[in-house]
Order: sequence, then structure tokens, then C-alpha cells
Amino acid sequence: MGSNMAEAHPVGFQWVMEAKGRGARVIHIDPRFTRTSAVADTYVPIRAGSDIAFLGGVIRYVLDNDLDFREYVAAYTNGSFLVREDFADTEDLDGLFSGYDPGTGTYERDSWLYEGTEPSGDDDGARAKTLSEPFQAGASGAGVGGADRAERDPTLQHPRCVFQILKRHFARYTPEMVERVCGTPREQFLDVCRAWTDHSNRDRTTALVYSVGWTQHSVGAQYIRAGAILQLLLGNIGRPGGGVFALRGHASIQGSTDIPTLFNLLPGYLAMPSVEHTDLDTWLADQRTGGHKGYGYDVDAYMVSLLKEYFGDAATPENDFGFDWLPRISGDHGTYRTVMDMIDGKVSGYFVLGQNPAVGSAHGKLQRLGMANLDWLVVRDLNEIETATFWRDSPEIETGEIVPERCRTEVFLMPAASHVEKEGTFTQTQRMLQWRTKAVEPSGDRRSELWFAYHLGRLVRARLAGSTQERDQPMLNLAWDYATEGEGEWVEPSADDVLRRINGHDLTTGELLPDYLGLKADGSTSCGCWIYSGVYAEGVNQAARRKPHTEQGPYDAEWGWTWPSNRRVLYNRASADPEGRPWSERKKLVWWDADERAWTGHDIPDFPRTTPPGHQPPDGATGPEALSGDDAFIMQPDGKAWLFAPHGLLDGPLPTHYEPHESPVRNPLYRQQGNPTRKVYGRPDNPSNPAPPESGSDVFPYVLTAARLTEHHTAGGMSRQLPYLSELQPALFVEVSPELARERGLTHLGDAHVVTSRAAVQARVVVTDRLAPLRVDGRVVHQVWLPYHFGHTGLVSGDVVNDLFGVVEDSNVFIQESKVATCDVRPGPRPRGPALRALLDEVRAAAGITVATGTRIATAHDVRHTEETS
Amino acid sequence: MRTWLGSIGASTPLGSWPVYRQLTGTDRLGRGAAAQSPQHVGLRPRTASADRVAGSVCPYCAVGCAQKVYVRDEQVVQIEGDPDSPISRGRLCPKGSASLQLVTGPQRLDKVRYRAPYATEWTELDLHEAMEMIADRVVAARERGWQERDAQGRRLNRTVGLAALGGATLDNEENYLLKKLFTAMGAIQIENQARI
Amino acid sequence: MTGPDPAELPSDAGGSAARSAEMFQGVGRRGRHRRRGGEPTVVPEAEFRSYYGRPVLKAPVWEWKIAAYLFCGGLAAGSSVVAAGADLTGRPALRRSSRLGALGALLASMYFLVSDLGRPARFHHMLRVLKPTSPMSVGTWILSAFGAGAGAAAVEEMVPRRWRRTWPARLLRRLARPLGISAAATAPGVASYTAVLLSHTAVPGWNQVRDELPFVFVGSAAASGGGFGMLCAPVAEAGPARAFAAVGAAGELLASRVMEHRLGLVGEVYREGHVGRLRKASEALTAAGLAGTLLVAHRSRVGAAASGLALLAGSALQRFGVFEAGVASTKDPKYVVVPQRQRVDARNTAS
Amino acid sequence: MSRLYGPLDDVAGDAGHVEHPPRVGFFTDTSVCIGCKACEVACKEWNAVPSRNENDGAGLDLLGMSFDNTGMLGADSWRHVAFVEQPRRTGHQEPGFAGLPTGPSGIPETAGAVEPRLQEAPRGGSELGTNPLPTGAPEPQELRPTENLGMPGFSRPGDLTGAESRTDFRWLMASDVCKHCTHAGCLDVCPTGALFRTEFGTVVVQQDICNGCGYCVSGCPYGVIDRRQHDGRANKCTLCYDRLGDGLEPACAKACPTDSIQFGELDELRERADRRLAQLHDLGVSEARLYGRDPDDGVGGDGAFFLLLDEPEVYGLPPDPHVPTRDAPAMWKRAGQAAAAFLLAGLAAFVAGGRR
Repeated sequence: MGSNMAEAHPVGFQWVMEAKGRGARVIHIDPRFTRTSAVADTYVPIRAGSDIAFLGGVIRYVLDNDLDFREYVAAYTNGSFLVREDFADTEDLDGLFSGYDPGTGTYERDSWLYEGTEPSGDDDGARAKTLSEPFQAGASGAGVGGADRAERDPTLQHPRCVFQILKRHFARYTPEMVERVCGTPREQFLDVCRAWTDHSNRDRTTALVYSVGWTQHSVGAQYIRAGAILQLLLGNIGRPGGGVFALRGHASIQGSTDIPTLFNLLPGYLAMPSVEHTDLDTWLADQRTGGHKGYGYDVDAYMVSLLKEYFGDAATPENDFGFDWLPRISGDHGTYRTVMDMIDGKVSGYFVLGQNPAVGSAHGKLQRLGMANLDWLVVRDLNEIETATFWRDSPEIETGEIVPERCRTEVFLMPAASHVEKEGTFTQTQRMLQWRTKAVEPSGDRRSELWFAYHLGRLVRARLAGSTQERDQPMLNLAWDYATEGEGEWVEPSADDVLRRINGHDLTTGELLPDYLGLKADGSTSCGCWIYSGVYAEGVNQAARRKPHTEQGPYDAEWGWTWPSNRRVLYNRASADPEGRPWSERKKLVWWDADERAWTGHDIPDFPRTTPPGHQPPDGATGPEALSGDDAFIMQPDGKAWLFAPHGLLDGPLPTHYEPHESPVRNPLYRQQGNPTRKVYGRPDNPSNPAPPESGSDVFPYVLTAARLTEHHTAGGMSRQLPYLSELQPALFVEVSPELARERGLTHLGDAHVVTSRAAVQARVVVTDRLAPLRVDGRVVHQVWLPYHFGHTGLVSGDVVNDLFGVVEDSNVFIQESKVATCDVRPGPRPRGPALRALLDEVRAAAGITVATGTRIATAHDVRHTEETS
Repeated sequence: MRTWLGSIGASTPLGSWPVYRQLTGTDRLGRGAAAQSPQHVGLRPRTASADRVAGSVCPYCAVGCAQKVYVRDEQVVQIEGDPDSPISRGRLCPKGSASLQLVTGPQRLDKVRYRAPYATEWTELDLHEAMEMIADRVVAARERGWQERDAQGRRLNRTVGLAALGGATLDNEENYLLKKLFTAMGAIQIENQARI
Repeated sequence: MTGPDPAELPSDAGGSAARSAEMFQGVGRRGRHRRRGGEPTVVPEAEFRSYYGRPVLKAPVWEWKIAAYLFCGGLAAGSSVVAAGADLTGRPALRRSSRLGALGALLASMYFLVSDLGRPARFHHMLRVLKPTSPMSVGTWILSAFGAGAGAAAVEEMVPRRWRRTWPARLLRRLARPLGISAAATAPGVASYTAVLLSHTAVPGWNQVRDELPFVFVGSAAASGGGFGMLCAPVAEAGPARAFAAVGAAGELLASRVMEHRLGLVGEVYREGHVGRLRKASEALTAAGLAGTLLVAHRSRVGAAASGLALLAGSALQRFGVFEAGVASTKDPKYVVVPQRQRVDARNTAS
Repeated sequence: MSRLYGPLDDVAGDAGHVEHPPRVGFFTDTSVCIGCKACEVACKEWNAVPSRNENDGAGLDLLGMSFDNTGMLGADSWRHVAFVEQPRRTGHQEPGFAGLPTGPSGIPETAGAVEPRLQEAPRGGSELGTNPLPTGAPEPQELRPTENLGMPGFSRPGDLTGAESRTDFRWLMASDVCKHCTHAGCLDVCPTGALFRTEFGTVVVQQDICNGCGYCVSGCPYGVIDRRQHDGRANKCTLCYDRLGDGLEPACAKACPTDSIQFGELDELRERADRRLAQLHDLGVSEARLYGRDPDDGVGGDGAFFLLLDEPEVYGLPPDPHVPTRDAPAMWKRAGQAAAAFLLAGLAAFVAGGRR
């Protein structure tokens, strides 16, 4: 679901085909019939943006028919935990949970906690919305006030236990309702339910695969939660052949989350300090609020080791290891917020490194206008991409919204070294680091980002040298002494040395650390990313190992290195029953070896090695020592997998179907239409199409979704420039069903333009049976699809599909909803130049769109969340 | 007759004439061995003459397919899958298969391009000069966007004058240095594709 | 949707005429027209399946030059026979014009052949091998043998008067007759191999006329060779040329008719459109030439010349017609798919 | 005398190779093809085959043939992935459209938009990437809605359902390639020996020999080989002859993510294909069949053969091809008769005309 694996991850898909060849059944649930559907056993159509309703339906089917893996659920999940009495569910509040504040569009979430626990930290309910957000939670997960003190009912019968709450919450997600919401015919839905449950038990597991078809929604985090809940109920987590697989789309997007270039995180998912954190202790307290179990508790060791790597000898216990040198965040500093700040003149300079936001980010026009209002822009890429040339050939030139002679942005376009011209590691989608050796030296001005970052740091430090200003101290004390190669000023920094420092050292001996278990909070160890510690164990670059798969076991432990600790299956303690025996011989992975008194198995056990299955921790224990023998989910502060998230999510402890921000239909489940906490930016430059209950939604009657083609890569910077790829998909097209083609007079291969309140995008029409209309809540809904790879440079070009989408975000993770919107499709080419602006004015007027449109996020209330540009 | 013909060596012009080889050899119809040109005898792939082979990883999606990069005379001459990989078993998708073109194609930028404010065309700029100019601008932007404390007097210690986007296509080591550098400078608006 | 549910069709049912083509991929044309029109068209068109109507075969890369080459080769062959006959029967004017005509036609044919190559500079690679399976290879060797004789004989005709007494000229004169005869002896090969050249392809319009095409082509060669003699030689000497031309023309007309008549579906390409017009013109010209040869050419120099010209033109158009018919037969997949499908179905029914 | 037709056990030996390796080939199992086109790209990268935009100035355009923008095999495309959308189902595959408010299939209409234009193309569409739609073409009237009120509305439920609705669907993908026939039409007719049979039993054009006569183009019963524009020489798949020399598998087979393209010794591939066919038949995919596997067929069996899920012509393959050489003896016999008649006519003309 939410993934077109055969097209977006073809080589990974070989394993799906392999499994199919061995008898596995492959089901593809997707808004359109794709190349994945073509080879699946079953294709199930679904309306874009309704996956939670579908999954909720399956969850209900499981619970109603007692098909859950009860022993697993009872032992390894929080199903038995009781929730506070004042918790109220969406069942009671017509789509809202208890604690909703319509004024801020946020929840006060204390009522979601376990019975017998306290609100975290100093949270008195008066904190600003952004200050208790999950992005601050970091590695330890969110604090759950004293989860170990929570009351439990092992029989799962107590009306306030999580299991029963779950039952009630999903009670209305009946097959009939699924059909109404998703458009999926009932029989097909039930077929999926049967297949999923039939193949989830002691002997069988079911794997769930998703991609950005799930994440890019205003309820995206809850999509994944819904998948996780279902897989937990069926015992499919931590077991071979099970799991929830996030297929990521870039060579090291996993790595760039682990070692983040993200505003809210430090390496290893440590929370970026916020304005609340006056010192290291307050930060630590926030990470540990209430939770004291598991490896997340050792966050002090991780953070101090990071600070030791950052600031070297300058990081001392006396100065809190330099904690105060870190900048503080205070709310949303995400990429879209930043772009709006550019438009508002708050940002001077912008680095774009191997990315093409002018095409690849939602609301391309916003991106380009933001860049046009900078002092300077540095673009580093292999090729000349749209982001670098916005001042010359963006669509806004044609409409007169950007005039080169009046655009002051200074642009540096710097050639980057390719993947074979530098060495380093990528982290692939299953957390595996793989080292690349350098094949050739980059020619001309081509340089790695490592070189760029290293020398930029060097030059800035030189400029600040001698400064006594406090703000310059972190730069001056920065450990920037990486090994280099070559002579003179412009030496080449060593990626190998950087990786060693990421792995970490024992500063007393100078030895490389074997893994993160050796990290200390006293400043005697340094480590750039605690979860990567061990990648250089024993002085060997473990990521560079390339032992042929034909010469090793099924888990290929000697190829690359997977964090943490080269473990291939996370939470694999759950592959054994509470007593430590494999659930079945067929699905054996790790188990308790009573003779050795240790966990063992095919994979590296994800549990304290010698903690026996029946272990009960002593009172007052913390961290790993506090784990019980059946606390399989060792990173959770209560050791259990969360069916119900008492903390950590902003938009509810349970996934709930909300309509997308832009939807042609009223939510059939609740009066609450969309996610009541979604981030809307009601600005003149970011209009929304109306959605029920607002009027005017009929101007944009069709559901719009966009995705990748196999033949291109995201924003096209690495594919539209290549002849061999360009010729395979040479033009932008829009896929429509024959029914829609008839309805709108579209002809195969003719021109059409897709219109939203943001943009009109011209594309060639491809009429195909692969798209079918759905019947949603009693009426026919058409979906249209476009690939989003096209832009204005390269061998093949086309309009920017992302221009069609506006910016509205999931409140938990600030990811935009770019997998679903509403649109109109009109035959013929789009108007050009000023006529295009006239067309957009016309549709906005027809739909009655104002700045306030779409900002009334709580449809039970009348509060609008607009923002006037300054 | 055959003996007489056979006495003419294959190295002579006549001996290398396919018609002659047809008449004297095993390929009477001239559809195989006799018609083979000298260039096609014992043909070897260009990978066989590579000076070295670098182990690499495909730069496109996140599956992480292993690649072998063949280099001859300091030029990449072929990139293909590494059959040893437990992830990909040597296979590549169309994009991965086009990596050679990605790396060696004429679309690659080779020189720094600079667009001055209000300019309508690119100009060239020396790499090191560009670095110095960028460093100057970073220092200035950092200063301009500096925020010491918020309205409530709480420590912010940061700048909002600088932003960055990118990382999903970069190496871990590169991301590490970028995050470290920007954080030390007080810049917080550091983002990448994972947010998109 | 019309027709039965495709899922109910046996998967290997084959393409029976009743198959409702449009419900499958890429068939399109015939099924659709029929459906749109409501009423079935009068002549039931073959229904078949294809990949978006795209041709199965590649259209020949050859241009019009190959048709010209076919014609010139035939003319050279016919002329060399006439030349040798004239030489042996003492018809110097006919001999001279036919020898020169044979060489000229040969050179023209070589020009057309070489210039149609993708790499003309490599034309001599044709002599690299001698492949019995390749009519072009066989033809090249035949042409080489023919060319030596025809060329020498023609050169002899062109020796300037003042050089006639030199010993090479005398030697040449002595060799001219045997060489001319050798050319005439290989001429049947030259006249006929081009038919195999075309038929020995996958092109339906050429492959399926393999039984008749040699006769069409030798007839055409004889008609053009004789016609050329009639055009160039005095009426008095041109008697055998007229006879040769008449027999050739008659043979060509007959063989061409039989060929067209015997063809199945692919006969369409011979009858319809541009090719049909070419072939009608060819037939008319050849028939007129034949009539002229029989009725006028022995009396009137002008009539003879006109008849000869008509035969030449008819012969040329014959080659162009056949050439174009083959090209046309590759552009529509039905000429490939329908006969083959019928063959498969017949086999399946039999087994 | 070598054989011109029918089964042939030792193709390389027949072509004069002594002590040669076993015959190799491809088995392309289209039932697992995901249409990714890695084979097309890997082939081009290895063999430096020009892309279309390099070679003809016409630029690139959509062909409208599902996801196929390559068109067919040719001099600049040695692998070609065909995409076929059909309103029927494969075996027990559940296409998912039952019960949806669908109308009639759009497939005839889309095919109808493509096909007529192919006929108008210079070589009837038998070249790569023929743009089927002349720019500025008027939209066919019959596809326009009868009435367009300007504002779209939702169709009422049931408006589009009924007997006309489409329920079954499948999407076939198949990677086509040169068949490396046992009796290869292209090879047989080549007058220069540029095309030859290698010791591996494959058929290869030697670029240093080919003079571009174009005969092979018409000799191939599959429409595979073609002459490259601006280069003049014939080109087609070499089954990576150079790679075979080093024990490597061809680039396409190596890249193929799902092992749809399998390379190996032909005998072994045939056994594997038979097993796969039996497996599919057991799974209820009764329409699966092998194409080109049978040594008794018109080309003596293909070195590259296929498992198809529909009749060959649906994928653009000829249903029952045969090598023209099959009829060569008969053709030469007829030519001999004609030649004799020709000579006889000449003799008769002069004998009758007498000596002057």
C-alpha cells in the first residue's frame, strides 16, 4: 500500500517476485493499476487518501473475529495497559479525541496517558503548541510518565484497556464503510482481510510495504501507525517475513535521517535542543520524562559523546560539554516554513545540495518565488538543474512574476563530484551502510560535499578567528581537525576519518569503539552518531565488507553493516515467544539458549544478550537493566509496542480516518472532516481548493495524485538529462480513465491541462483502463495521475507537476500532503503568460477561494488558521 | 587440390580471404568460422582491460544496489551490478544501468557558474574564489539573521539568515560535516528530502 | 463491448475470422470500423491482432535505386543475349548497340546497387565470401562473370579507329566473341537471380511470389533487351530482337497475371493504390509494346523505336511495381500475421 | 552440405567452428517482467547504442502505446519492452475492477489513436519511436462528449455501469530481442559475411565488414535487424559477443531485476522453460505458451525464446515465421527454369531469324 515497488524499487522487487515464485501471495492496494499491480496476484483499487479507513477496516475485521495473535499481543504490546478515565475517543467526539483546543488547533494530551501515570515534565497545558512536539522526543521516544507504574489487565478485558479501546475506536470501520470511504468494493476488501489474517500466525507472516504514498499526507504519520498496529495485532513485527517496510527513495535518505540534515534532530535521532532546554540536564530530563526502561534511557551517554565529537577537548563537564553552544529551536523550522520565510524576506542565503526543490518540492512556485527573494543561493549538483536556473527559465518568467533584471539573488552553481568520484557510505532503506570506494578523481571544479563542507568550515572559522563573541565560540571550538590528503590549502578531507569519528573513540585509550554499549556520559568517549557506533569496530570499516552472498548465511551479516550493531531485523526478540522459544520452527530467528544462558539465533539478537526470558528487573533499575524478559521493544520507555500511543503523536493516540485537506467528499465517518491538527499555511501565495463542508469544491471535482516512473528519478535532475532515460519516458502525461476522458472530452495523446488553485499544468493525455472511477459515498469519483519528474531543463521537459500542490502538512513530522489534492482536467493546452494568471484567478473566483479557504481545520468549530504575509 | 590450397598459410592475403577459407576449411557455406573477421576472433569485453574495479553503490533510490565501477586510463568505462551483493545480486534498474551516462555524460557540470544579481546570463568563476565569496556571504548572513534570545528572554543562540536543503543524495560523512558545521554556526534551517 | 467475453475464449483459440478483434490490444482498425459503422462492411476484412497496428517486419531499407538496379540488370542480360546472337548471326549494328547497351545497363545497375549501400566504399566486401544461401552473393559472382564478358565485348566496340591495329586491340577483337558469348551464357543467371534476391526475404509481397517472379523477371529482361535492340538497331537487323522481345513480353504478361491471380491476401498490395497503378501502366505499356513489335516494328523504324521504348518502360515499371508491392506488404502487419495465423490454426486443427 | 531448414543440433559446428562452447541464448519469461526497461538501458550502455535523440533530429515524443516509447526493435534498440493492456485476466489474478462504476474499455480508442498514424509514417512505422501523432492533429470527433456544459459534475451512481462496464484487465510486459535463430534469415542472405554465426551459436554483425547492403533487414522474419541511420550499417543484438568471450552474461540479462531475462546454455534454458510452463499451467495460467522454443519450427528454434501469455502477434511477434532459406532450393530451381526459358527464347529468336 502506498508503494509502487516494482516501478520505484525494481531491484528490491526481485525479492517480492522471488517470494511469489515460492508461493507467496502478493496484493497491491493502490489508486491505480501499476506495474506492481500487473505482477501482483491481486490488485485492489482505493481512493487516494483513504488508506487509514482501509486499514482500520482490516483492524476491525481482526478484532471482531478474534483473529489477532493473542499471545503476542498480550506479551509484547501495550494492549493490556489501561488508559486514563478522562480519555475520550473519536467515537465519543465525532472525530476528535479528548483535549482538543480549536483555538490553537492542537491537543492537550494528558488524558491520553496510561492510568496511573503523570503528565510529562512541567507540562501544565499552557505550553505553546510547538514546544511539546514529538520532534523533540528524540531517541528515547516520547516520555510516558512512569509507564512501569501503569495499570494493566493481562486478560485484555478491562473496558479502558488499550485493546478494548482499539476495538471501540475501529468499530465503525465496517466493510460497508470501507467501501463508502475508499471506493473499494466490499468483496475485494474482505478478500484482503482474509488473506492478511490467514497468513499471519505462528507459521506464517505477512509483510507490509509502504513508501511516500503513505507519508506525504496530512495524516501521514498515522497511516504508518495504522499499518504498525495491524502488524502488531497479527504478530508480524520482529519476525522473519513480517515487518513494515518503508521503501525510501534516495540513495542515502535513510542516512540523512540517521545523521540528519534535519532541523529538529541531531545525529542518532537525538532531539535538537529547544528553547525550553536551559542546560544539558533539562534536555536529558525531557528525553527521559517518566520512561526509564530500555536503551533510550542512556541518552546522556549518546549526547555527551556527540558533544565530545563536536567540540573535542573544549567539551568539558564544567561547560556541560558545550551543550550551550548548540542553537535552540522553537517550533517549525521545516523546509516549507523556511521557504515562506524567504518570501517574507527573513532568509538571506540558501544552500541547495543535491536536491531540486524548484521541481521536487510541493508548490514549486512557492519554492521559486522564495529563491527569487534571497541574497544568495548556492546550488551544488551534477547537472544544471531547474533550481539553479529559476531566474532564467522558471514558469514565472513567462507570467512576469519573476523578471531576471529585477531579481537580485546571486547564484553560485557548483559542480559536484559523482558517487564514483568520492568515497563514503550510503545508508540504504533497510539501515545498511555500504561504503563506496573512489573510482576516479573528480575533474575540473567537481568536488565532494565533504570537501565543500570542510573548506567552508575552514574559511568561516578563519574569518571568525580571534573573535571573543560568545556566538562565535562554537565555531572556534569546533573539532575540525579531520585527516586530509594532499598538499596546500585545498586538501581533500578523509571520509574514512569522518566515519571513524562517527563510530567513536574511547578517549582514554584512543581505540575505536566496538558498539554503542560502550558509550559513556562522563566525557571519556566520543561518538558522532551513537546508532552508527560499531561501523568501524575493531578498526575495520565494516560498511566496506563485501563478502559474496553466496558464501554466507541467509542474513548476509558480512555484507555492509546495518545499524544498530549490524542487526538485520529490529525487535527480533519478538520472533520468540515470551519463554524465549521460536514461535515456530518455520519462523525461527532468535531464541534463548538455556545452556549458554544467552540469546542466540540467525540474526544478532535485539535484546540484552544475557537477560533471560522470565527476568523481572529489580526496583529502581534504569535503562537496559530495567527491561523485563519479555520487553521485546527495547527502545520503548515501557518495553512494549504501542497499539495506542499515549504520547508522542500530536494528532491522536490512534489513527483515525480524516479526509485529505483537499477532498471531493465529506468525511463519511465523522463530522470532523480532515486532520484537526494539520499544519495549514493560510497565505495568499498558498491557496487551498475548497473541501466539504466548504462550498466550491465542485470546481475541482477530481482526485489528483502524482508519483514516480521507473524511468526517471524524482525531480529529474539525474534522469531527464540522460539520453537513455529520457527517451524511455519523453513527455509529461496525465493518466485518465476512459470514463473521465469521455466526461471531459479528452483524447488519447491530445493535450490537456490539470488545474488547481495554485497552477495549471499541461500534459499529454493517456487514456488507460489502468485507472478506474470509484464509487465513493454514493457518487462516482475520478482520479487522475501524473508523474512528477518533469521540469524546464534537460533533454525532455514539461510543466512542473508539483506546482499543482499547495503546502499543508502533517503536524507530527511536517511532511507535506503531496499525494492527494483535488483538481480539474480540461482539454487542450493551458493558457500561457498572463492568460495563465487570468485562468487561475478565474478558477479561484469560481470556487470562492480566499486566504481562509481550507483553514477551518476543525469542522466542528469555526476557527480559521490563516497567516498574513508581512 | 585441397592439399595444395591448404599449403597457403592463413597469414597470407589469400589465406585470410574468406572464400579461400570456405573452400579449405570447415565452413563451406561461409556462414560462420570462415566469415569471421580477425577483429572478432577472441573478442574480449572492455571490462577485461580495466586497470581497476571500484566497489560502489547505485546513487539513485534507496535499495542500495552494489555496483562495480571499471576504470581504464583514469576514465570510467563501465558501471554494472555487483553479483556478490545480497541486496541486488548484480541487478540494476534502468536508472542504475544508466549510471555510466550519469557519471560520464556531457550534461555534467565541470566549472563553477555564477549569476551576479540582476544578471541574465551565467559567468564563470574560479572555484576557490567562489568558496571565499560564499564564506563571506555566510558570515554576513549569519550575522544578519542572528537571534540571541526570544521575546521571553530565553536563549536561542541561533541564526535564521541561513538555510540549507539537501542530504538524501549525499554520503553520511558529508551530512555529518554539514550538520556539524551548520549547527556550530547556529543555523537551524537545515533540511533534506526526508521531510519531503 | 461486442463479442464474447474474452476471458471465456480458449487462450489458444487462434484468430478465426469471427474473432472480435477490437476487444484485444492493438487491433484496432478493422474491428473498429466495423463496429462504428454498425453494419458489417461488404467485403469482410481479415481480422487479426497486432501490437498497436505496428508492422511486424521492417520495411526494406532499399530505395527506388534497387528497383532501377533490377531493371538495368535485366536490360543488361537481355542486351547481352541479343548482342551475342547478333555477333554470331552477323548483325553488326544490333551487336554494337546491344553490347554497348549491356555495358551501359550493367554500369548503371552497379551504380544503383553501390549507391544504395549504407557504406558504398565497402562495396568490394561483396566479394569476401561466396555464399550459396545469399542470392546477393551469388548474384554478385554471376554479375562479376557476366561483367567481365559483357564489358570486354563492349570495350571492343569502343576502340577508336586509330588504335585498331595495335596488338591489344587485335587480341581484344579476337576475344570479343567468346567473351560476349560468355556474357550471354551468364545472362540468364543475371536475368533470373534478382527474382530470387527478392523472394529470398521475409517480405510477404516478394516471398509469396517466389514461383512466378523468375518468369516475370526473365520475361521483363528479354522484353527490355529486345526492346533496346529495336530502339537502337535498324529494322532490318532487329528481327531476332523483336522475336526475343515479343516472347519476353508475352511471358512477362502471362507470368505477371498468374502471379497476381494466385496470390492470396497479399495480392492486395499488387492491386491497390500506387502499386496497382504502376502495374497497370506496366501491363499496358508492355502489351502495347508487344502489339507494336508484332504489328508495326518490322515495317517502321519509328514504330520499332516506339515499341522498344514501350517495352523498356513496361519492363521498368514492372520492376518498380514489384519492388513497391513488397515494401507495401511490410507496412501492414496483416500480411504477416493473417497467413501465419491461418497456418498455425490449420496445424492446431489438424493435430 | 549444411542444412538450411529444420532442427539442427550443432549450429556452431555447422558453421565450421570446431571445439566450440555450448550454444547459449536467452529465455525471456514475460510472466515475471515488470516492464522496468533496465534491459534496454543496460544494453545501450554496454554496446554504446545511440539514443534516439542523438540520432534523429525529430526529438522525442510519447507513442501512446501504454508505457512503450521505444516502439520496436531496431538498429538503435536491441532490447524492446512491449506493454500490452488488455481487458482480460491472467490465470487466477484478481484485476480488481469488478464492482467499480466503470464504462467500456478505452483500449480500442487508444489503439485507434495510435495505429492510423503508424501507417502514415515513412517506413510504415517500422522504425523506432515513430511519432504516431502529427502535431496539431484535430481531435477525433467521436471522442468528444456529446454535450459539455463547462462545469464537470459527478456522474450519478449507475450511470456508467451495466453490460458495458469493464471488469477484467491485465497488463502484459515483454522484453523482445533478436532471436538468434538456428536458421537465421539475416545471416543467410548477408553477401559480405558481416553477419556470421559465432562459436556460441549466436548471430552477430561484424561492423568492420558490413557494407550496409540492407539485405538482412528484409531477410529477418521477425523484423529485428535494421540499418542505422547516418551510419549505414546493420545493427542488432550481439548477445554481447564480447562479454561472452570473458564468461560474462549479456548486459540485459545481468541487469534484469526479476530474472525475466535468463541467459544460459540453450539446452538448459529449454528445460527450465518447460518446467516454468508446467508450473504456470498448474497455477491455472492456461494461456502461457513458449515461443521460439521448438526446434521444429520455421527457423529451427530460436536461440532467444520466450514465455508468452498471449498469442505472439499481440506482442508484435510473427505467429509462425520461417526462414526464407527454407525455400531457397525451390526458388533457385524456378529461377533455373526461367533462366533456361530465357536462354531458349534468345536462341530461338536468332535461330528463327537466321544468319544474315
